[in-house]
Amino acid sequence: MDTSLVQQAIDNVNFAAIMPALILCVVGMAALLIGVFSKRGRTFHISLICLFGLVAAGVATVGGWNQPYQFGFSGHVALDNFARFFNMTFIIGSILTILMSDDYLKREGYPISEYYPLILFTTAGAMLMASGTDMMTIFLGLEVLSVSLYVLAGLFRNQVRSNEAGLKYFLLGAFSTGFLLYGIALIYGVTGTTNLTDIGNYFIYHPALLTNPMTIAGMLLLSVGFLFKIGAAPFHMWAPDVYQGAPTPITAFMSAGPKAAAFAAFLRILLLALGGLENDWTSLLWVLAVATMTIGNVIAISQTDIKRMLAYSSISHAGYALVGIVAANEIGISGIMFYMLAYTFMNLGAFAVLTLAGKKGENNLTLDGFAGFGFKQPFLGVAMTIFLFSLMGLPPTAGFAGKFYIFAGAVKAGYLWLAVIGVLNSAVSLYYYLRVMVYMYFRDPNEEFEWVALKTGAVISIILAIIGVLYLGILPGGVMEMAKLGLF
Amino acid sequence: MITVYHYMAVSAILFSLGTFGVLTRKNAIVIFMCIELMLNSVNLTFIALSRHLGSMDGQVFVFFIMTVAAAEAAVGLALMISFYRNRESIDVDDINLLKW
Amino acid sequence: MELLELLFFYLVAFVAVLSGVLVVSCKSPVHSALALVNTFFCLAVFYVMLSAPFMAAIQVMVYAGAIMVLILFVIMLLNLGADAHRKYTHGVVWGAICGILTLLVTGFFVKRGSITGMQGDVTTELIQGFGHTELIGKALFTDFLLPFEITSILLLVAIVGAVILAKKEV
Amino acid sequence: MYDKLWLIPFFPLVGSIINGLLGKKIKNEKVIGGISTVAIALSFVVSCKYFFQLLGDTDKTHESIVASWMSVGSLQVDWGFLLDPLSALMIMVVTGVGSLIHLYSIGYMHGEEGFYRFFSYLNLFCFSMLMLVLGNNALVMFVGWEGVGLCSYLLIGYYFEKKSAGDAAKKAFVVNRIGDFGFLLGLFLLFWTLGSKGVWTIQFTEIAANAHLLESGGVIVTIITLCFFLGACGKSAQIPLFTWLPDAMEGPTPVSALIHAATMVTAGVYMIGRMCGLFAMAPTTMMVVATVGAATALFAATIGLAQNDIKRVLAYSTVSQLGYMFLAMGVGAFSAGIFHLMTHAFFKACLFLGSGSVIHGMHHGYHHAHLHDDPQDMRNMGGLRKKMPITFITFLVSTIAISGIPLFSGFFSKDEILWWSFGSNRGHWSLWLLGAIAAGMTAFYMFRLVFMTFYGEQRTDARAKDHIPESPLTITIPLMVLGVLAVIGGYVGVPAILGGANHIHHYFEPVFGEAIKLNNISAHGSHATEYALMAISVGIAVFGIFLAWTMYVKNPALPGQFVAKFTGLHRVIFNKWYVDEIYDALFVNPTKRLGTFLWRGIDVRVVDGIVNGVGKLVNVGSMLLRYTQTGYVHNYAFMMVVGMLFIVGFYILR
Amino acid sequence: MTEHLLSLLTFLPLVGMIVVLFLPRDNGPLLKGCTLVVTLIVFLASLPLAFNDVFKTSAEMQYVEFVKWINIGDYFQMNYFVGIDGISLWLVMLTTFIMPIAVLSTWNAVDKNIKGFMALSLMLETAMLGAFISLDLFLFYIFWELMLIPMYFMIGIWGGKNRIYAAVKFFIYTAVGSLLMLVAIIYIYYHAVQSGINIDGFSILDFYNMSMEPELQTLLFLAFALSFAIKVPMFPVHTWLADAHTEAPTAGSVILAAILLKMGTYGYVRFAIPLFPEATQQFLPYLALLAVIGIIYGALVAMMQEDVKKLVAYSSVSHLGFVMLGIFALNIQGLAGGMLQMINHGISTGALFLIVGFIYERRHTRAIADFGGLAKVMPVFATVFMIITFSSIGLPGTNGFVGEFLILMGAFASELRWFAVFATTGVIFAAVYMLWMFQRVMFGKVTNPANEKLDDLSMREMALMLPLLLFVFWIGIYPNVFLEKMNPSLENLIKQSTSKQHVAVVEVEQPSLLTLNK
Repeated sequence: MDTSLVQQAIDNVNFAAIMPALILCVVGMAALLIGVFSKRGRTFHISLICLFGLVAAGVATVGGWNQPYQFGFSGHVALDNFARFFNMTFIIGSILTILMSDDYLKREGYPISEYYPLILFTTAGAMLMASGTDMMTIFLGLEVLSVSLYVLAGLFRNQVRSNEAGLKYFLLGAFSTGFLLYGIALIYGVTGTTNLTDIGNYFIYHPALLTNPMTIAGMLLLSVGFLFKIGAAPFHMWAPDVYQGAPTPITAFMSAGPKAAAFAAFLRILLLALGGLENDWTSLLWVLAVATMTIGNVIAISQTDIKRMLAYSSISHAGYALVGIVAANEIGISGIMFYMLAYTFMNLGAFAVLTLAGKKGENNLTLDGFAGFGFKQPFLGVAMTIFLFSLMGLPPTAGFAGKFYIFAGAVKAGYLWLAVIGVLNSAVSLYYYLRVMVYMYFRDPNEEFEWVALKTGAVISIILAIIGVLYLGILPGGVMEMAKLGLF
Repeated sequence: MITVYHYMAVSAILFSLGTFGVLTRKNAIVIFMCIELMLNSVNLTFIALSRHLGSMDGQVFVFFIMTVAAAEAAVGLALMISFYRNRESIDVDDINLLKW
Repeated sequence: MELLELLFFYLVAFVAVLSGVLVVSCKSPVHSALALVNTFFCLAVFYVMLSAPFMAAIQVMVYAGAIMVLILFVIMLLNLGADAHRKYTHGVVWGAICGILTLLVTGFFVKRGSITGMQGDVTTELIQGFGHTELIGKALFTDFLLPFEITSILLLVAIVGAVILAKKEV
Repeated sequence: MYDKLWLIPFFPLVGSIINGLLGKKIKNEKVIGGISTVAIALSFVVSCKYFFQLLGDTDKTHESIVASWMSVGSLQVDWGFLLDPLSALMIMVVTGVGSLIHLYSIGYMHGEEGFYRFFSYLNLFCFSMLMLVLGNNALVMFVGWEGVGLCSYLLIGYYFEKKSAGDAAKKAFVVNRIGDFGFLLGLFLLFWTLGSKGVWTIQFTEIAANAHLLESGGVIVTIITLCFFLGACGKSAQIPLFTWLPDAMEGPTPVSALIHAATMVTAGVYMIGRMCGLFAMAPTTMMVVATVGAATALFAATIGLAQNDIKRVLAYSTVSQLGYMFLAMGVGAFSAGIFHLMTHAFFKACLFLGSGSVIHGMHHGYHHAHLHDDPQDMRNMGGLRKKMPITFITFLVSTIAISGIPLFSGFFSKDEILWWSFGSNRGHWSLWLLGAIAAGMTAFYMFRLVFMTFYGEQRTDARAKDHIPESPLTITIPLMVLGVLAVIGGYVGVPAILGGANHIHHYFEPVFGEAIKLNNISAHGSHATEYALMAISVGIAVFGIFLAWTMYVKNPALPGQFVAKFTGLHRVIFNKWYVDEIYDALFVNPTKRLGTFLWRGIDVRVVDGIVNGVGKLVNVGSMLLRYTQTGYVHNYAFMMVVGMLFIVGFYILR
Repeated sequence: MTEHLLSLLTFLPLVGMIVVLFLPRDNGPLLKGCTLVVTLIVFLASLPLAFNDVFKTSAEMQYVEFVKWINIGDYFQMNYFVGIDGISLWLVMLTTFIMPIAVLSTWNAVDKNIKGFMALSLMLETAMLGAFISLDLFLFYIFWELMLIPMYFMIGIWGGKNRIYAAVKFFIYTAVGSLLMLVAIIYIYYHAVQSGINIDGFSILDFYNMSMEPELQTLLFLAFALSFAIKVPMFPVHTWLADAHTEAPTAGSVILAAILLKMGTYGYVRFAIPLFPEATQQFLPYLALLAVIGIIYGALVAMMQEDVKKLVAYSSVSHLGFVMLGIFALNIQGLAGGMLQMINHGISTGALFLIVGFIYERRHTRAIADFGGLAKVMPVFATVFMIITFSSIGLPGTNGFVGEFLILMGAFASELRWFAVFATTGVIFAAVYMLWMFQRVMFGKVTNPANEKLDDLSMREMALMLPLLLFVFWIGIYPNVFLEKMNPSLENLIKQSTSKQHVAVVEVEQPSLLTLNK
C-alpha cells in the first residue's frame, strides 16, 4: 500500500506543469537567503537575481509555447497556452516593476531586500491562479498573491498612507475571501468536487442543478471574490485607496499582474466549471461591466492626485475587460488576454514615469505638480503621453488594439449596446487623461519645478513599455494570434 | 437525524454574524476576528458537505483554509502593529487618510 | 440516541452562535477573542460529530491555539483593553439589516439547495477503519500535493511579510 | 469670321492686369491712363469691326466658343461668346462710352492717390461688362454680371478711407447679391425645367430655341422670369432694390457715369432683352416688370425733385430712366427699351461727366481757397454757365434730351416707350400715365438742376468763386462727343409716324421678333392717338421745364415758400421716402439681431451650453460619486455586502 | 516605384518626423527648413498622381497596395489596403499642397518648441494622407484617430489664450463621434462575415457590395454620420470649430480648415453614402436640412463676430454646409460641386487663415475693432485679401463660384430643391459678412496709431499666397482639369448609392462560440 501510494504521488508530479512558478519560487527563496547575508540596504544584486529568475521563468514559459498541455498534480494545474500567455503577462509586469523599483525604494528610504522575492512569490501565485484547474489551487494561488500584496502594499511601514493601504487591502481582502470560500463551498456541495473540469462535466450530466439556488448562489459568491480582486463595482472601493497609498511600483504591479491573474482564474472557472450558467453570469457581468467602467471613469474626472486618478482609470479598464467576459466568445476571451498584456505595458509604463517624477514622499504627484512637466522632462513627457494615449485607447497604441479586440468580441456576440456604452465611457475617460497632458504641456511650470534625474532601471522599463505599447499597437497581429491560440 | 442542512444552517448563522461584526465593529482586530468567524463558518460547511458527500476534498480544503487563515493572521496582525505604531490606534475609523 | 444527538447538536449550535454573538458584541477585544475561542471549540465539537477528528484537532490547535493566541498577544501588545471608554461599534442598524438579509439569503439557498454532488468513496466505515488522519494525509500527499506545497510558499511569504512589516527599523 | 470675339473683352483685361500689377511701378499717370484708354479703344475698334460686319451679314447670330469651362454630367458650360444685334449694340455702347470715359478720367482723376488702381478697376469693369453682354450662356453672363458688381464695389469704395464710401460699396454689392440670388434661382429652375424636358442647356440660343417646351404663361415660366427679374432689379436698381444706386455716387464721377448710368445698371434691361423669349411667355411677369418699371420711374423722379447734391439728382434720374426701360420691356417694347438704353447711355453719361466737370471745377475753386465746402451741393453753385461754357452747353443739350424734347435723342426713345405702354396689348393706360407724369417730373428736376447750377447768382463762397475754371480737354472732348451723340443718337429710331424708318426696330428684329410674334405682342392704335399721346407727353415735359424756370430762375424765392407750405411732404421726399430707414428697420437690423441671437443665444448658450453642460454634469456626478469613496473600511465592506446581497438576492429570488 | 507611391507619400513625412526629432532643438531655421523640404518633396512626389490621366476614364482604385497586416483567422483581418480614385485624388493633392504652405507660414509665427511643432506637423500629414488613401475601414480609423493627437497638441501648446478649453473640446468632441463609428465598423465587419460574402479584411470595396437590411443601415449610418458630421462640422455639432480655429496657431488653423474638415465630408462620400445607400436616402432630407441650417446659421453668426478668426471659422460652417448640401444632392453636379468646394474651401479658407495670421503676427490681436484702414498701409496685402475674400464669397471667375454653383445646381436638380432655394440665400449672407469684415478691417481711416506702420507682405508671405491665388483663379476659370478626373468616380458612386439591390438577409442564428466544455 505504501509503495503504491508513493508511486501514485510520484506519478502525479509533473514539474513541467509548474515550471515557471517553480523557477520563481526557487529563485525567490535563493534571493531571500542571499538577502539575509547581504549588507543592509544593498538590494541591487537581489533585484538582478530576481530579474534573472523572471527571465528564466519567461524562457520556460515561451519555450513551452504551443507545446502540448502539461497537466499534473492530479488535475490541479494545466500549463496550457492560456496559462502561458498570462504567465508572460505576469512576467513582463514583474520585470517592469522590478526595473523601476530599485532606485525608487532607495529614494523613499526602504531598501528592503525581501521586496523582490515577494514580487516573485506574487508572480508565482498569479501563475498558479492562471494555470490552476482546481478551485483549491486557484484559491491558494490567490492567497499567495494576496498575502504578498498585503505586505507589499504596506511595505513602507513608517508611512501612514502605506500602512493604511496595506491594512485596508488586508481587511477587505480577507472579507472578500470569506465570500469566495463560501461560494466555493456551495459549488462543492452541489457537485461534490473542486476540480473545474469535473464540475463542468457534472453540470453537463445534471443540467437540472444549473437552476438550483445553491449553484447560482455559489457562482455569485465566488464571483464576488474575484470581482473584488479585479476591482469591479461595487467591490472596487478598496482599489483607489490601496493604489494611492501603496508604493508606486507596487501600485503599478497590482493593477496589472494580480488583476490579470484574477481575470485568468475567473475566466477558467466561469468557462470550464460554470459554462452552463453562461446566461446568468453574462447578464450579471453586463451590468457590472457598465457600472465599473462608468464609476471608474466618472470619479477619475475629479481627481487631482495622478496616482489616484490612475487607480480609478484602472477600475474602468477592469470594466472594459469585463466586456470581454460578457461577450463570452472566443474573440472576447482572447481579447481579455490581449488587453491584459496591453494594459500591463501601458499602465506600468505610466507608473514608471510616476516613480521617476515623484520626489520623496510623492506629494508632488498631483496635476499641479505636473504643470510644464512635458517640456522640462521631454523624455518622460513623451513617454507619459504615449501611455496616456494608450490608456485612452487611441491608435496606434496597444490600448486601442486591446479595446478593439474586446469590443469586437462584444459586437460579434451581439452586445452592441455594451460596446456603445464602452466607447462612450472611453470618451469620458478622454477628459481626465487629456487633462494630465494639459498640465504637462499646456501649463507653465511651477516656480519650484526641479529636474528629476532619470534612473537607468526605470528608464529601461519605460522604454520597454513604450516598445510594447507601440508594437502591440502597430503590429498587434502576432500577439493577437497568440491570444487566439491561448484559448483552452 | 442531524442532516447536513443543520450544519449549514449553523454555518449560515455564523457567517451572517461575522458579516454583521465586520460591518459594525470599529476595532480592526475584532473585525479580523469576525472575518475568522466567517471563515470558520465556511469551514463548517465544507466539513459538513465533505461528510455528506463522502469525499475528502472538503476537509482538505478546510485544512488549507486554516493555513491561509494563519498566514493572513500573521500578516494582518503585523500590518496592524505597524499601523498602530504610526497612528496609536487600530480603530478603522482612523484609517481614513486615503479617501475621495 | 438520535434525539440525544440532535439535542446535543442544538446545544453546541446554541453555544456556538451565542459565542458568535458575543464575538461581535463584546466591548473588549479580549472578551471577543475569548468568545471566538469558544466558538472554535464548538466547531471542533461539530467536526468530531462529523467524524473528522483530525480536523477537530487542528481546529483546536491551529485556530484556538495558534491564531487566537497570536491575536490575543497582539491585543495585549497594543494594550487595546485600555481605551474601553470609546465607542466600539458604528452603523449597527445598517449592519444588522445587512446581517439579517445575509442570513435570509444564505438561509434561502441552504433551504432550497440540493446537495447532490457526486458521492465519494469515503464512508464512515473507511474512516473508522483506515483512520481519518491517514485519509487526510493520503489525500494531501497524493491528490493535493501541489496545494500543500503552495501553502509552504504561502507561509513563507507570511513569515517574511510579518517580519518586514513588524520590524521597527529598516 | 467671328472667332476673334474674345479679343473684345481681352484688351481691357490685359489693360487691367498690366495696370494692376505694374501700375504702382509705372507711376506716370499718362502712361497708366494711356494703357487703359488704348485697351478699351482697341476693344472699340474690334467692336466696330464686328458690328459693321454683322450689319452686313444675313445671318445675325454668331457664337464663338473659346474653351470648355465646366463639364459635369449633363451640365456643359463653355467660355463662349454670342454676337447678335443686341450684344453688338451693347458692345458698341460699352466700348464707345467706355473709351470716352477712360479718356475723361485721365483728366478727372489727375493727382489722385491710387490712380493706377482706378484705371485697373475701370478696365476690369469694361472686361466684365463685355463678358456680360457677350456671353453665350447664362453662366458667362453671370460672370460678367458679378464681375461688374465687383468692379462697382471696388470703384464705389475707391475712396475707401471715407466710411460712407465703404458702406456704399458694401451696400451696392450686397443688394446686387440679393438680385443675383434671384438670377441664380431662375437659372437653376430654368436649367432643371428644360432638363426635365430633355434639354440640358444654359445657352441662350438653345434656351430661346427650346422655350416652346415650357408652358406659355404657365407657373413655372412665370417663376423663372420673376426670379430673373429679381436679378435685374438688383442690378438695375429697381424697386425694391434701388437704394444702393444713389449711395453709389460715393464713387468718382467717371465711375458714376460709366457704371451707374451708362452700362452696368442697364445690364438688367439687357438681360431681359436676352431672355425675351421667356419673358414674352409670361404675361404676369411682364405685367410685374412693367408695373415695377413705371413705379420706379415715378418714385425715383419724386425723390429727384428735392435733392441738392448734383450727383444724387442724376442718380435718381438714372433710377427713373431705368424704370422707363423696364416699363418698355414689360409692355413688350423690347427694342424700344434697348433703344432708350442706348440714348440714355449717351445723355446720362454726358450729364454725369458734365456734373463731374462742374464738381472738378468747384473742387478746384475750393481747393484754391482752402475751403472744405461740399463741391457737389447745388446750393453752392449757380451762374456757372459763364465759367464753364463747354460743360454748360453739353449739359444743357443732354438735359433737353433726357427731358424728351423733340428732335433730341431722348424724345424718340421715351416716346416709343410711352406709346407702347399705352398701345401694347401688354400695356395699360395707367402705365402710360405714370410714365408721362414721371417724364414731367424728369423735365422739372433736370432743369432745376441746370438752373441751379448754371443760372442765376453764383452762390459759391466768395473766396472760391473766381477760381472755378473750365475743365481741361481730356474732360471736355468726351463731353462734346457725348453731347453730339445725345442729340443725334435718337435718329436711328425715328418712329414711322414721324416719317422715320425706325431702323432700330428692324435692327433688333432677329433678336426680339420671334418672341414678339410667338406671343402676339403688338401695339396698335390709331395714328391720331399716337400723335395725341406724343403731344401730351411733350406738353407735360415743357410744363415741367416751365415750372423749373419759374421756380429757380424767375422767382427763386418760390421753392422756399413751397417747402414751407408742404413741410411734411418735402421732408419725406427729401429723405427719399425713408426707404433706407425702413429697410434698416425691416431687414438689416433684424438680421443683425438674429445673428447676435444665434451667436450669443443659440451657439454660446444652447449648443455650447449643452456641450459644456454635459461636461459639467459629468463633473458634478464625479464630485458626488467621489464622496462615496469615504475612506472608511466599513463603508467599503458595507458596499460589498450590499452588492453581494443585491446580486445574490436578485438571482436566486428571480 | 509607382506601385508604392502612396505609401511613400504617406510615410515620408513620418520619416521626416523622425529626422526632425534628431535635429538640435535650438536650431529653428534648420528644423523649419527640414520640415519644409520634406513637405515639398512629398508635394513633388504627389504630382504624378495629379497628372495621371487614368482618372479621366476609370472609376477604379488606382495605385492600389495590398499588404496583409493583422490576420487572426476567423476573428478578424485587417490589411494595409490603400488606393485612390478620382475622389480621394484631389484631397491627397490638397493635403500635399497645403502642407508646405502651412509649414512656411510658421516661419515667424512659431518660436517656441519649434521641434515639437514641426514633428507634429509631419505626423499630421502622415495621418491625413493615410486617412484619404485608406481602403480598409480599420486602417482608415487608425489614421482618422491619429489625426487628433497632433492637432490637439498644436492647439494646446501653440494656441491662444483660451487654448486649453479649445484643445480639449476639439479632442473630445471629435473623438466621441469617432468612437461610435468604431463600433459601427466592427459591426459591419461581422455582419459581412455573417452574411457570407467574400470579404478581404475591412475592405470597403467589399463592404460596398454587401446588402444590409434598412433598419441596420439606419443605426450604422447614424454612427458614421455623427462622426463625420462632427468633423465637418455640421450644425449643431459645430461649436468645437469656432474655438479650435480661433485658438489654434495659424498653421494649425490652416491645416484644420483646409484638410481636417474635409475628412468629414470625404467620410460621407467614401463611406457613409455608398455603404448605407438606403439609410442615406432615409436621412437625406434631415441632413440636407442641417446643411442648409448650417449655411445660413454659420453665415449669420459669422456676421456678428468681433474676432476675425472666429468669423472665418463660422464662415467655414457655412461653406461646409454647401459642401454637404452638394453631396446629398446625390447627383453628379452636386457631388462634383461638393468635391470641388472641398478643395476650394481648403484654398480660400486656408488663405483667409493665413491672412489673419499675417495681421496677427503684426499686431497680436484679432479683434476687428483693433483694425481699420489697413488698405492704405498695406496695399499688396489688401489686394490679396480682397481676392481671397471674393473667392470666399464665391465671385464668378474665382474657385468659390464654380463649387457653389455646381452644388446649388445639383441640389436644385435633385429632390432637395427647396433646400437649394434657402441655401442660395447663403450667397447673400456670405457677401454680407465677408464684406463687412473686410470693410471694417481694411477700409476707413487708420484710427489706431499701432496700425500706422505695418509692413506690407514680405516675400515669404507672398510666396505663401501666390500658389493659393493661382488656384483661386485656375479653379475659377478652368475647373475641368479637376472635374474631369473626379467625374468617373463620382458617377460610379451615384450608381452605387442608387442601384444597389437589397435582399433581406436571412437571420443566421449565431452559433455559440463557447464550445469549450459543452
